[in-house]
Amino acid sequence: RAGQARFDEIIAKDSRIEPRDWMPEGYRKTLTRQISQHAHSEIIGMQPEANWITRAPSLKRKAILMAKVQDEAGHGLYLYSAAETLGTPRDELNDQLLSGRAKYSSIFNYPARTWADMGAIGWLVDGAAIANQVPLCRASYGPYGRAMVRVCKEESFHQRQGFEILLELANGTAEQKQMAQDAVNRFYEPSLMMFGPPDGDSPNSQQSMAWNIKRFTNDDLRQRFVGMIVEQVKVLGLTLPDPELRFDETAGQWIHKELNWDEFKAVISGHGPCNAQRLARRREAHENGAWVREAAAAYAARQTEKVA
Amino acid sequence: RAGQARFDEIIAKDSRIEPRDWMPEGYRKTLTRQISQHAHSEIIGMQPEANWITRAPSLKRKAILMAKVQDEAGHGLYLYSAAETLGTPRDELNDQLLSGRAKYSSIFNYPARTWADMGAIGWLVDGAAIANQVPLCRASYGPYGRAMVRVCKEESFHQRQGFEILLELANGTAEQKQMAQDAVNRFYEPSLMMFGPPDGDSPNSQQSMAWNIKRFTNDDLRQRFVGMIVEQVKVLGLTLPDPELRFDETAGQWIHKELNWDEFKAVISGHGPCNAQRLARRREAHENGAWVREAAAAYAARQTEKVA
Amino acid sequence: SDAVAEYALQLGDDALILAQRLSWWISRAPEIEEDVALGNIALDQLGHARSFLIYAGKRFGKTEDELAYWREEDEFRSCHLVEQPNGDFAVTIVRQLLVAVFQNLLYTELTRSSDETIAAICAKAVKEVDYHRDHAIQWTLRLGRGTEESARRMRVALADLWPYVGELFVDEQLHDDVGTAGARPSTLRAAWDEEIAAVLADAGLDVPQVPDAMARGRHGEHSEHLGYLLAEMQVLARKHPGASW
Amino acid sequence: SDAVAEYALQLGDDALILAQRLSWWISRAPEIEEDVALGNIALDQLGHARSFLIYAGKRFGKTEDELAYWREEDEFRSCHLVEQPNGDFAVTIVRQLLVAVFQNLLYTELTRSSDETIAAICAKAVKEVDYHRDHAIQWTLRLGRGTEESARRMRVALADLWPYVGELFVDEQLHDDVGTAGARPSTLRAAWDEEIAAVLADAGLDVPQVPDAMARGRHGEHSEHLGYLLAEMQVLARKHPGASW
Repeated sequence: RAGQARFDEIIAKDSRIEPRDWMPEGYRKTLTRQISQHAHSEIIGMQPEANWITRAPSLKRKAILMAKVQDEAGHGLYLYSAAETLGTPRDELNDQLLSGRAKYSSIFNYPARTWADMGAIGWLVDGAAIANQVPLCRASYGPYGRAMVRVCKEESFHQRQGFEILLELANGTAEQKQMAQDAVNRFYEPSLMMFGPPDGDSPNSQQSMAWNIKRFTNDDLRQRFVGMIVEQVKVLGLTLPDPELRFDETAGQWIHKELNWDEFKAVISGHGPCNAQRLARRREAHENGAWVREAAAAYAARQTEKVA
Repeated sequence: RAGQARFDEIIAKDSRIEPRDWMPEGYRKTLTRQISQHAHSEIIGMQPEANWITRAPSLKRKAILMAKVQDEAGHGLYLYSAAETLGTPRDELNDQLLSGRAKYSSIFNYPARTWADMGAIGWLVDGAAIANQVPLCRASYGPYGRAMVRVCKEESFHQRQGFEILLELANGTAEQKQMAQDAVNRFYEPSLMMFGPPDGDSPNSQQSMAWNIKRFTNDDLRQRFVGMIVEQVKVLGLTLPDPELRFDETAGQWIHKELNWDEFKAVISGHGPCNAQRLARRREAHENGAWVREAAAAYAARQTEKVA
Repeated sequence: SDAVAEYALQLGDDALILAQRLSWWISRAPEIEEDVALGNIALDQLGHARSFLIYAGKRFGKTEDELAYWREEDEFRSCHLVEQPNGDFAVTIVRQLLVAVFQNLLYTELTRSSDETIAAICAKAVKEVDYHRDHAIQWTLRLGRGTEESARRMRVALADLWPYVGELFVDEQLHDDVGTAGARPSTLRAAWDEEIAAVLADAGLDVPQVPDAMARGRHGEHSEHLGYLLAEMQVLARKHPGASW
Repeated sequence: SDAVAEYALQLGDDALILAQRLSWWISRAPEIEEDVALGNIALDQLGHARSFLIYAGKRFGKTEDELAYWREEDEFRSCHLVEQPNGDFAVTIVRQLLVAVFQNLLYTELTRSSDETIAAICAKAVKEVDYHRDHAIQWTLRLGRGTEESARRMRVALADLWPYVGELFVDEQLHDDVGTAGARPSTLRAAWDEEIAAVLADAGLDVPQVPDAMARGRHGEHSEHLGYLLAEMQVLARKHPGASW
């Protein structure tokens, strides 16, 4: 088939597939799933941070946090657009989320318990997201890669803001410092798990790499991330809750404690502290908004009629 | 007519009219209006106090306040029952309230701005209510009089609790004492207006007195009330916000400042700080509860069918 | 012992948070009879909370108000279920059903506590909780078998609250420490399941098949809702440290 | 002068409370585009609030955060309209319409303030508020002329919020004191009425005929809603006096 040949050629040249290009069904499906999961994560990911907007302890921090959560809605929007170019309409993607058929990043099923979590989420969760996403800016699917460029630019901004929150707390009162350390303690391990299971347990990675969607293995990305936060935590004057953490010169890699993959699987399969809450809240917003969307649609239809 | 004669005789003997007795239409209408207004006042009157239940500053006060607001719901219930014996069903009375056709005591259109208002409402508002209501225990309409007996017993309990709240505040910190004085300042004049316009301006009073519904004129009741609070405020160590207040020995009565009847009329006609809020909240509770009442009715109907 | 005091604190916190939630309904219920009924239940729960907190406070040298108003979020010991927002009336009723059946079993057990105070508090409380249970069951039937809409709302409420059931029955170190003064929650699960299943069957509702949430309220790790509840509950008391009311 | 600072405080408090209300919608809007739009508006209002509060604070020797987090309820100067709860989306849109048309007229006037700082803040703010106004008008049209249900909700929202309109246009002593640095609210009423009437007419909605409420937020006498809003907004800052964030 000419389509397949051309597709293979584009991939081989590390060039870009565009929406009108022919692509294998598996490629389309994998990307649709990945991009929409990513979009869902942005949308669900608004909730833990929205939890502190009304209580932010200074007006400056409130403004920064509002802007950040709003950016996430924006990311969601362009990621849904990118996913739509693959042929699945946003409504359907949204249904998949609300019905629990689609996944989103499991980290957002942890609660944001204190203000310091705004720091830890920015620093560790956005940090891990960036480590994951920077290589995706070169993903073979054009609309995805381009969306990621915008997303990454804003995310790195967010990460710096998260770091600043922690830095301020770590240099604040004893209680503030304690709050910061506690947040780091809670988010360290889940953030390391954001890269997914160890390479041996990640069956789909290989195909994604062959398609130039994924550029590095889960473990590679995790290594880079650990290397980064090990340095940064020193600046914060905090510690990572991992007594086993060290750089193994021989292996040339970071050794960290065994991650709790049982918990990871439990959270993914719905047992996290907030899975039910996150979905219920999203469903509620969707249902409460139904009459608004209907009204807007009715109005738009009438406007179109008038013009026609 | 025999009915009229018998009615007149009962009234003349200061005995009681019961639901099955014949009564003049005007008597029925006046009582229905008065009793239902009273019931509405209990129900709307829950709102200013409910405003502080979740924020009550001690668990003991929280319990007392919850019990009080709940008592008001109870009073509403037996007053609606009394009104129903006159032939108007509760749903219709409720419609009159929600549509704004029925009035309720205007005092509840003032906000409960601070915790001390729980004291001032108990002491002054319940105090004025009791002064109004004690004579109603002897009202010629049996079900009303009997309902008032129960209501008055609980109200005097409430009044004492309000007094205790103020007493505690007045003997507390400077801020607490200030809070108490401020509440008394705000509720003094509206509570005096609870007795209604001066006798010269109260055209319906005479008929109500002839029917043994009303026992004392508005001004008489106001006098008694003022006499009472003048003594009690001394115990509190607070002052009444009325520099003109004094007992005129010659006239044998209390002279108080000119009351702001313009404001009174404005509040009655919907301009109070909280009229819109109070009704909106009641309407909202009613509408949000519609599906519950429908379900309960459907279930009850089905149970009756089963039995039949 | 400290363990008994900790245990009393747990019992007290569940009741306190539930009372705070329920009290919101007073002046907002679907019918005035329910303003009265929910007010009664809230008042009972608040009464139980006070008894437990006074008892716990004796050990810790704190008053009930110091415990209620001056602890931070992570010092509370309430379970996530009682912290869940009121939602619509169906959510409140389902929460009541799940909690009241649990409390009824637990307090019944605790009337035989080796700690006399716990036993005495529960002996009094269990009669009231039995009414709460009955109230919730009656409404579950009415709403489950009322209209399509009411049944739909009950199904949503059940699915939304069920994840927080598991936490009620988790045995902790504290239950070892407290020994015969307390009751092992896991031992109550079978009776609870049976009773709930029977009520739901009567109401034409299914036992939800949804995963349990990881919930560690007993360790001070609360739902995101608790902070808001405490901010409101504590705001006035905290503006006036040391004041009496 | 003190009067100008007081005046800035009023302007700032309206914007601050409105921002706090609006920010609740972020993650709860009817469509994601509205999470973004309402978030933007909230952020603009917060920005204006900060400018005004920083300016007022200079006179009073207080930072923006001291003013936002450490004043008591009766020290706030917001009007009742911005304090009203979000309600459903219709209530939020109507509140936006009423406020944004007002702010747009007021800030336009204030770009000519004799006080340079007020003039400068308003010159920047007015462009943003013009967008808020446009956003509210577009939604008013959509909802007013959308479905029967949306029109019904808009009518309820208009009737519920209209009582708090009058307060916006009350001239106070402060307006005398502040002179040409400010604007007399009463002079804006005619233009406001005209514009609102036109929008409502376009949207097929009537101007409500409901009485004004006595509302004296400018004197620190607030709606019953403000206390709850402040309890939540201030809770964290107040737990850590003197801390920086």
